Amino acid sequence: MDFNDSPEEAAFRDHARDWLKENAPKRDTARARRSADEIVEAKSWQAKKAQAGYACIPWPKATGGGGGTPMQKVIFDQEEAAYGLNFGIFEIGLGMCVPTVLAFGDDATKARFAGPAVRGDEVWCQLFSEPAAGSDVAASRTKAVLADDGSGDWIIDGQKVWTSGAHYSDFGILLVRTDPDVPKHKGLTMFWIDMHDPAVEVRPIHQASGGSEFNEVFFTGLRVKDSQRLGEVGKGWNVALVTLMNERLAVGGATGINWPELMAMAREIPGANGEGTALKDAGFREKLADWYVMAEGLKMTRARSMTALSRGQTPGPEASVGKVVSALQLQDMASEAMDRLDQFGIIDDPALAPLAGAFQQGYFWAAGLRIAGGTDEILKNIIAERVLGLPGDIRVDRDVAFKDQPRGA
Amino acid sequence: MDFNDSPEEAAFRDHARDWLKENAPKRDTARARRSADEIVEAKSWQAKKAQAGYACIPWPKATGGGGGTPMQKVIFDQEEAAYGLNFGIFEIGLGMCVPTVLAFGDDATKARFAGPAVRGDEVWCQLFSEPAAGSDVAASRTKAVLADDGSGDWIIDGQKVWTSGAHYSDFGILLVRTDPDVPKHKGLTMFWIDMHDPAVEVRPIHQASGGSEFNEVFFTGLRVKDSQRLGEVGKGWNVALVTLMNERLAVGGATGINWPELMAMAREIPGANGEGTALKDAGFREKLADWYVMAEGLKMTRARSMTALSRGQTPGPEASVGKVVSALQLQDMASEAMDRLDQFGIIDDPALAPLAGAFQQGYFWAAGLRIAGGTDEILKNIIAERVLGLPGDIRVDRDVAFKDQPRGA
Amino acid sequence: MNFDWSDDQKALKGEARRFLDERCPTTRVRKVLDDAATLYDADLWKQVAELGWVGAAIPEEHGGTGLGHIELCALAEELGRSVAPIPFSSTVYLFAEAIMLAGSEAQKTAILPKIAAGDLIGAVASSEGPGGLTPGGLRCKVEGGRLTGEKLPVTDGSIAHHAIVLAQDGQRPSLFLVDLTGEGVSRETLKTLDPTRDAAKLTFANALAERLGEQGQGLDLLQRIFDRAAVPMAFEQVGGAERCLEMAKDYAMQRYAFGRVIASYQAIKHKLADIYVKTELARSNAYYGAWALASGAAELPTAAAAARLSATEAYDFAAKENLQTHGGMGFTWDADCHLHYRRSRQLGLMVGGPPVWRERLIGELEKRNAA
Amino acid sequence: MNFDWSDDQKALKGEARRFLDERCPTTRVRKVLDDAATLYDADLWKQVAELGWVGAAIPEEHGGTGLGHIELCALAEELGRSVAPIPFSSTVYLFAEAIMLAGSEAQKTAILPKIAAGDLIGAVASSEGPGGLTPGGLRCKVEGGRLTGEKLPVTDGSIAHHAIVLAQDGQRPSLFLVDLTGEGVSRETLKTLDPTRDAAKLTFANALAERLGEQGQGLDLLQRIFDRAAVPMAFEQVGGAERCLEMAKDYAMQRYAFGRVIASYQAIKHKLADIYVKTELARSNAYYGAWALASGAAELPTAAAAARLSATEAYDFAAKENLQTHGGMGFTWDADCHLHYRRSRQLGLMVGGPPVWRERLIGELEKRNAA
Repeated sequence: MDFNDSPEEAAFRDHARDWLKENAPKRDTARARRSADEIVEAKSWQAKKAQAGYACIPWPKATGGGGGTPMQKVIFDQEEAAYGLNFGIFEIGLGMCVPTVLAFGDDATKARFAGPAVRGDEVWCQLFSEPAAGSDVAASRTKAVLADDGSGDWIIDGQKVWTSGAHYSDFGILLVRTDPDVPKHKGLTMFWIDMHDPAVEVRPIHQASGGSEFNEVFFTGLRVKDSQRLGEVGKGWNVALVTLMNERLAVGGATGINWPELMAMAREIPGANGEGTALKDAGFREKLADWYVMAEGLKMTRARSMTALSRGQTPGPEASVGKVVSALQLQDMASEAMDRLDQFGIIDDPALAPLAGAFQQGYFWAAGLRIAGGTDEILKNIIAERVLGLPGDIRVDRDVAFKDQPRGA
Repeated sequence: MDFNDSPEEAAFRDHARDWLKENAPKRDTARARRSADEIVEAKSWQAKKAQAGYACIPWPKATGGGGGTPMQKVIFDQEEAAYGLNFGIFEIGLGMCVPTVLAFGDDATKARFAGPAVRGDEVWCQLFSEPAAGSDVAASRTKAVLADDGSGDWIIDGQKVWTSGAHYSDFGILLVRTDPDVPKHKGLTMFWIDMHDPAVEVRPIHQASGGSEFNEVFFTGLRVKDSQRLGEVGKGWNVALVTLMNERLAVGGATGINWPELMAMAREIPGANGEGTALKDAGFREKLADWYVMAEGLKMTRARSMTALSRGQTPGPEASVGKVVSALQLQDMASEAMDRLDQFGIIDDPALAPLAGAFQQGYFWAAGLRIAGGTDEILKNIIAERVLGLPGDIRVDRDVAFKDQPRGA
Repeated sequence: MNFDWSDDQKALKGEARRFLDERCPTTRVRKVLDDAATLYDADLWKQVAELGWVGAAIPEEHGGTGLGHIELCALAEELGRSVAPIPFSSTVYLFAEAIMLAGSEAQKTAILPKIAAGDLIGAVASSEGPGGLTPGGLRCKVEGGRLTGEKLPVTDGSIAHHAIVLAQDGQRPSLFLVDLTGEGVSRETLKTLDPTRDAAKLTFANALAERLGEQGQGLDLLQRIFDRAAVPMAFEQVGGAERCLEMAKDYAMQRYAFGRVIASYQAIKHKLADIYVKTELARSNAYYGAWALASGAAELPTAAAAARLSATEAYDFAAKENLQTHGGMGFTWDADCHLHYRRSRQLGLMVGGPPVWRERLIGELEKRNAA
Repeated sequence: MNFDWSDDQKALKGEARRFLDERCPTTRVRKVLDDAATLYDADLWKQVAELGWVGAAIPEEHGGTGLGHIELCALAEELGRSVAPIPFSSTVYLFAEAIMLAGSEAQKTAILPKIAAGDLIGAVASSEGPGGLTPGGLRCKVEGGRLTGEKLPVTDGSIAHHAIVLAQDGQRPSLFLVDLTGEGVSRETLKTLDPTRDAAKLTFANALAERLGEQGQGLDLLQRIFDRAAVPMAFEQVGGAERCLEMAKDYAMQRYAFGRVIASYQAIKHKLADIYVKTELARSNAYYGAWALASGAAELPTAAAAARLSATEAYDFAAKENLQTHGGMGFTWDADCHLHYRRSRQLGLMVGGPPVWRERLIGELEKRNAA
């Protein structure tokens, strides 16, 4: 039991390290995330990696990928992380959307999209969630009907929500309802769409936190060719399942605060009894210890999953514990840190608040993280059902035509 | 907002206090609970109270009760508590069983049983739970069939479990299945039975804790008269609901450890960092504070319920929060106290362990308390459904004949 | 036993709720939230003063309505429910209480009637930096009747006319009354997690300061003021928690997932039951605090601490799980969940966070046990 | 990256499980539980010694099998799963480790082969009373090679042949090796929460004591021994937690309430998911501990503390919620739930409870941070 690379892995790591040293651009991380410049920079770096075979490492070379192994991707990511170059804008496209296109598109479609996506020329987004279809994505109402001109084209109307990157994406995969007269899982179909079509309108969502990292996307008479269909008509749910399987892995752990930062803060503020620092305060020490243990547990769990990859296996069910633990832990840590800051804890001005307001931001970020990519409750259901094999919840919607299902406002 | 008696209540309290001073027996509380002597002593004290009108205070005088108010009972109980005379053996009978008999029995039955029960001459137990019918009491399988001699008598076979006081009880109320061909809530009937009948066998349950405070009760061809029936044939569930409504109130809060005891212990053992005492240990102080707040919250919630009684109203839904909070709290407190005792915490010899082993006993007692009289999970369902008005769980057993229901081993 | 609202108090609460439902819907709260230049709802403040709420616990001889502290708590619960964006807690629970507790007759006569009329907003300024107050950490000082130093955050510091300031005063700290409109006072509005309530940094440079209460008794007086304020604040928190439970329930009853309302899933049912349990415990502890405050009981320090801890726990939990129950919808600006998510932290930190109150509670219990 | 069992280790675990399923069903555990005169399962002890488990981490030159610590951890997980009533933790994780860590060559040669053969049961005696160990609280002392004082509880103290005892030794405590069959030693079996494991009070009256390790290094050595023992103990706890999850799942899948299996209710599903999550985190932390132990890494103190805290949390929780899932059935003596409810506390306290380990963890992290 060790953390060592195999000889092959070590050789790959050496090469990756040398290449990065030579090629990695200097990056001003203080600059605003996802600004226009940032996107240009990200695309240029992606192109460079693609040329060297370091983009989409496990994908076949024919697609433009590296023809390598999942473990090689992990190793490259580790080395790349040191340069602060983990641009997020390709994650959803290359992690979820394009693999779906590759799995369900025809040969022409695959040939058209794989290369530009790998090189970062084109960015993709995923259009599944709707206002009334969050945890229950199969309840999507955005509808597609065949155009009445006999062209075989589809006309799409409706709304999607919580779309990351819709405003800088070139294409998207879109789940729509093509038949409301059959039970809900059976009337869905998947398409790829052009996000620059004027019938597509992207509006940023004003989040509870005040920020706007996600979008609503509206479709008004959007016309798509039948050749844009991914999978059969009415089989959209099966296509979506393939996409979603990747999502749970992609959302990953909490970010924003880690325990060394907490420890640093604890060293700087007075203890609750007015003596010493909070770090010397046994009440806070015990909480710090518990958080450390949880964070280490998650880190070592990732090491187990990587071991599976390194051995050429699929990571086991332990990979599913990440977000359900880390999101709530982040909320607790942020709240507790504010408590220890006492009256001062309410201040969220980055110029005044400890760690530039990381606790106050983390308190909101955690609230979102507990919902995004599967709520705490849905993730526990998934662990109970898929990992432990317990029965599914009783379903009342399996055999009812979608149009006859009860629904909210 | 105050804790004062109304003038009438104050007058009643004075009388009760005077009477207790005059009449309360001295009790050796060190003696084993519920030993034979204890039962004799309890019965004699109950008789004395009955004579003075202090037994079953809110019951009509015609039944042998005091003809008073629920609040007067609360006041008497408070005053009586100071003498260590709160004998538990009548609680289930007078709290749940006899009220059921009074509500559903015919006049002869009521006349026969009320007086002796109030005077403590006869003790009652409740026979509802079965091995395969715990939270779901309506799944009872113990069956009663009409005797084939045309007498109208019923013959009962089956088993009940978790019966408190079955070994010293004279009578019991028994829920049985009289029709397995209808859905489960519709095929039940309630009877009162003679616990001294040779067809009734009582066996103590060996509990996980090692103790034996509960019993299994077996019925082998027990013959009862149709006049022993309480309520109509097939309406036993409605009768049981009346009994159970009283149970949730009767189980009450946790006992065994309170926070002053914890504080006393904390004063005596070293802190986790090897300095001072655990009471000076901020980690434990914070937990003590949280437990104190919870315990005070429960105490003050009881004061709110008593206020409703004092005003002649029914206590509000806040009365339902008691056990769901206190049982888990007891388990946490016991565990945490053992943790603070460190290696020594495993010792449960009353001669050596702090507070005569109260923490170790409490750890087991809490495990039972989280289950008895409604598990944590059932109680939360009850709060969600009856207090908050949320929908019931989906029921698959409503319309299926009992004999066709799926069931475990 | 009379441990609940009286009929009159219930009627008062009912009136308050009707008034606030009409005059303080969340659309009004959002005006303060969205407009950085609007630091509180001045119209609403005027109206509640006219209704006599601001002076509810101020004796009639000083211009108040003399209703009493129980009635003040009843109003507080309704204000908390409606997330009212007015300087009530600072002015009424803290500032006015401080004047009543420690002020000279002259100070009372000069100030209390103005408060009751809604003409004077007051603040109490104690914090100077991260972490709990410590005598050693206090850098504000008064020499020769002049105050120098910085205080932050000061709730309603941008809009208050007067502040009571904790400052070094020779050997030990005292409280001082400072006219914030006078010379030597500058203010800077702070960015906080809850923009529906004002907070400021106050900087004093030789500002005139008038001692309040005895010299050297500042920390002790401040603690007694915080004890008194913690009780109506706990009612605000209970009111907020109850509102969160209602919001979560209403949403869960109409939101469908997998063909049925999410309120029919045990994960949601038990979550709401947990909110209910915490809220009822907090309510019971708050009642006890109200009794102790109104009756002048010696138990006030422990009763106030229990009320505060219980209410902070309940409102924080209710606000978090209400947002969670709303799912993605709850994480939008348009949903009202974040108003409570913000206010619960504002109320939970304003007179000190749970760690210092736990310590205070156990310290008091130790004293009582030793006595 | 190779952070998991190797194929050989998996095979060893599989063999161990098959052996224990057959030779250590809970009916055998109950023999020790029910019979106060039977303090451990002597047959099983003999068998596991013959299989080489007792000497798994003892080098071949000292009579062991020299498999190593990772393999010992693999066996520990299986022993924990089966609630084995044998003096494995005391003899193997603590006593043998202590000899290997601090013993002279002569001590190693004299003792280790007997341990490996299953002929010597060993105990480590540190606690003298309630609460964590403190240098000041230590009353056992050695003068002129003779030990006087009391130790309790000592796991397997009634059945051990030798004990390593922490005692005052001039200025600072040392560890001492004591033959418990010699003169001046009396023992009294203690009543504990887990009667499937022995614990005793040892009383020493001028008993012969041979110093183990350097003089005055007793507390430091003991801590290092505890660090080493905490890792395989964490694997026992993980094994126990996993077994609880299986029991809870099996019961929930066949127990009906309201016409369907209770495993179909979210309250139960999410409870079992919670057990799973805690158990997997504990397993990951335990793996890291195993790596640190086997590789002699400087991170052992923090890795051991994290493994212990995580595993204690997981097993305690799993044992409690397994019993709860079983409902009334779980609260009977006949159901096996209480075996884990007892053992989880025994393992969680034996080398010190969570508070002292949390303190140790943070203390080590502070040192590392300062360095």
